[in-house]
Amino acid sequence: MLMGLYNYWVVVVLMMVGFYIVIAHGNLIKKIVGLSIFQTSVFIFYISMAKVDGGTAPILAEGIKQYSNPLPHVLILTAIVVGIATTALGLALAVRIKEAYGSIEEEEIQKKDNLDC
Amino acid sequence: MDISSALFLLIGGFLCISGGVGILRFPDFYTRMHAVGVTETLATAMILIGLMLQNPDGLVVVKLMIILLMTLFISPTASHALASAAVHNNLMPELDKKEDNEKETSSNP
Amino acid sequence: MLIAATIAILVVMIMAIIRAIMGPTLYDRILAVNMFGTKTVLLISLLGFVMGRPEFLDIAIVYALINFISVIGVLHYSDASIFKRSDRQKK
Amino acid sequence: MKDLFAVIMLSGIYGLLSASFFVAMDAVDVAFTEASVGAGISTLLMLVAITMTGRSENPTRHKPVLALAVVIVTGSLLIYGTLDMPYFGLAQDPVHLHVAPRYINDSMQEVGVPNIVTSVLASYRGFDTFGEVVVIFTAGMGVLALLSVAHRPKDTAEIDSINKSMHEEHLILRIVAKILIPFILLFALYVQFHGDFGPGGGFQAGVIFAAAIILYTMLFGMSTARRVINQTYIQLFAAIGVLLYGSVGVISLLNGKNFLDYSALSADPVAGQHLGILLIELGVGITVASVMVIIFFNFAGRKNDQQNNRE
Repeated sequence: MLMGLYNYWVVVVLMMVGFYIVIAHGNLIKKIVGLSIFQTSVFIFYISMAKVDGGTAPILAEGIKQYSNPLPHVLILTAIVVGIATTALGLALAVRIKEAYGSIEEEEIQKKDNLDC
Repeated sequence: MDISSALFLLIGGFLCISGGVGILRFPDFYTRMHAVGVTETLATAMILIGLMLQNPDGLVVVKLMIILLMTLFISPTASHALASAAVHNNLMPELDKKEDNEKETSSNP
Repeated sequence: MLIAATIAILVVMIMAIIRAIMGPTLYDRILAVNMFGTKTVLLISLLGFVMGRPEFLDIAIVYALINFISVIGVLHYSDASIFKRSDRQKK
Repeated sequence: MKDLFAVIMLSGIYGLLSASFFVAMDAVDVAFTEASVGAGISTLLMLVAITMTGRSENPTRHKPVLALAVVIVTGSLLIYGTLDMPYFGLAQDPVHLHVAPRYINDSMQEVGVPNIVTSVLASYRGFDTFGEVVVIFTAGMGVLALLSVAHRPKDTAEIDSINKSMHEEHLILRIVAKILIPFILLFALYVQFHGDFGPGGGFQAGVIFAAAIILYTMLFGMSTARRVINQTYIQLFAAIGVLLYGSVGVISLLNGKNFLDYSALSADPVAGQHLGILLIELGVGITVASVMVIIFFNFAGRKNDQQNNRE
């Protein structure tokens, strides 16, 4: 009866893909893409928890008894918009780093830092 | 009503699949775009009409009509923009593939 | 029949993803993404009917609009810029 | 994959896919948001960013064995942790037993809004949403601080000449856009005010509104858009949205109820709730739309500025 847990496994795999991109790649833009994959995996986790078998979307209508759980939806809805705002902030930082260092590769930035000291 | 709806949906599904085969199997960009551009609009229209016949009342049909109109406006325009961008940037059909690859790798902004 | 159409669309979406990954030129990728977006519009409207609550077609409308905007944006902010030539002529 | 452009295209597809997943999981409001954000705006912002930072990634020199090991260990630990989790989709899961039944059963009497997500978002959990709006506002201000360039007002005659020359080239795109943009704006307003009854609300409407303005900016040029939408006013609007939200809370404080308790706004508590939700959704919509426009304008303005400097 382990099959009932497959949604968590999908989430874990996605999360690890994002995590791997963040720690294994040196390019800042790619790190941000990785972060957004990680973020979306968390969204999927919450939304899949909210699903109830035989339930429908939590908008009240006549003749429907079973609704999915609305609370995770609220949390994720705001999280998505906040996520794009913070991603934009990250991208802005990357752009400024490119202007200041001439590169967005982690190793080259560190090299330049060491030269300056 | 049900039969006609099913017919429309089936035709739409078939057109979708043929477009998908086209985008995978055709040799160069322009032929692929031809495959997608031609099937996409018709398939969308077919499936949406099929859905309209499923539930012929009120707001749902109006919304489906809006989607249909939007698609009729948007997808040819997008195809046009894509094709003209490809032409402007000297992507040649098939024969000049080598030159085009060089351009791909060398063009860094 | 709804299920059959849904499955057809899912198959086509997989094909579009394959093209987006392989796609030798940039335009192939844009084309694949555009196609994927249109298929998503269809998928969402179909899913609404399959689940028996077809009131939520607003999402599909948003998709159709956003898809257009993102294609224009991609063309604008990439090497494939349709705006480049006019810049050059200006100079 | 070394080509960042392909990476971003694929992440756009990922956004589309996850949105269809949200529809399949009954989360229509979330799918709505993801549709307008994940597929459209975030792809665009990343594209603008890579045009400024370069399109290809350097090959990594060290082997990623250590990273892979860390990832596999963490992943297997997490999977081990899921073995105790409740099964997918059961109605008796602990998540569904606490607060949620109250929302589902009582929100119609207490708030009077059919869309439970909206009533939870705006009424029961108004505090959280206020926090989120402030975070969005702060992020917008951060982008503004990092990227803003003092732009010199250009000669209007020059703008007009550019416009004329471009008008001949992108005739079809521009005319279609001219037809579509009013519809998009109208649709954004529909989403804003229909949020009580169907999927939608301030967050989604704001993003759609901003998307329409972004479309205009891309097709008609930055300078024209700046003439239509004054940067100062947009910044002002971002603040006004947050202030509107906050002041609704303060008004209910002044009327002797708790912060953001809308039943203080009117004699009839349900009517008060309606008014309160309408007002704060409006605040959210204004803030989100103007922050998105600010972010996009600053990215695009930075890019134009770099190009001008290079010449």
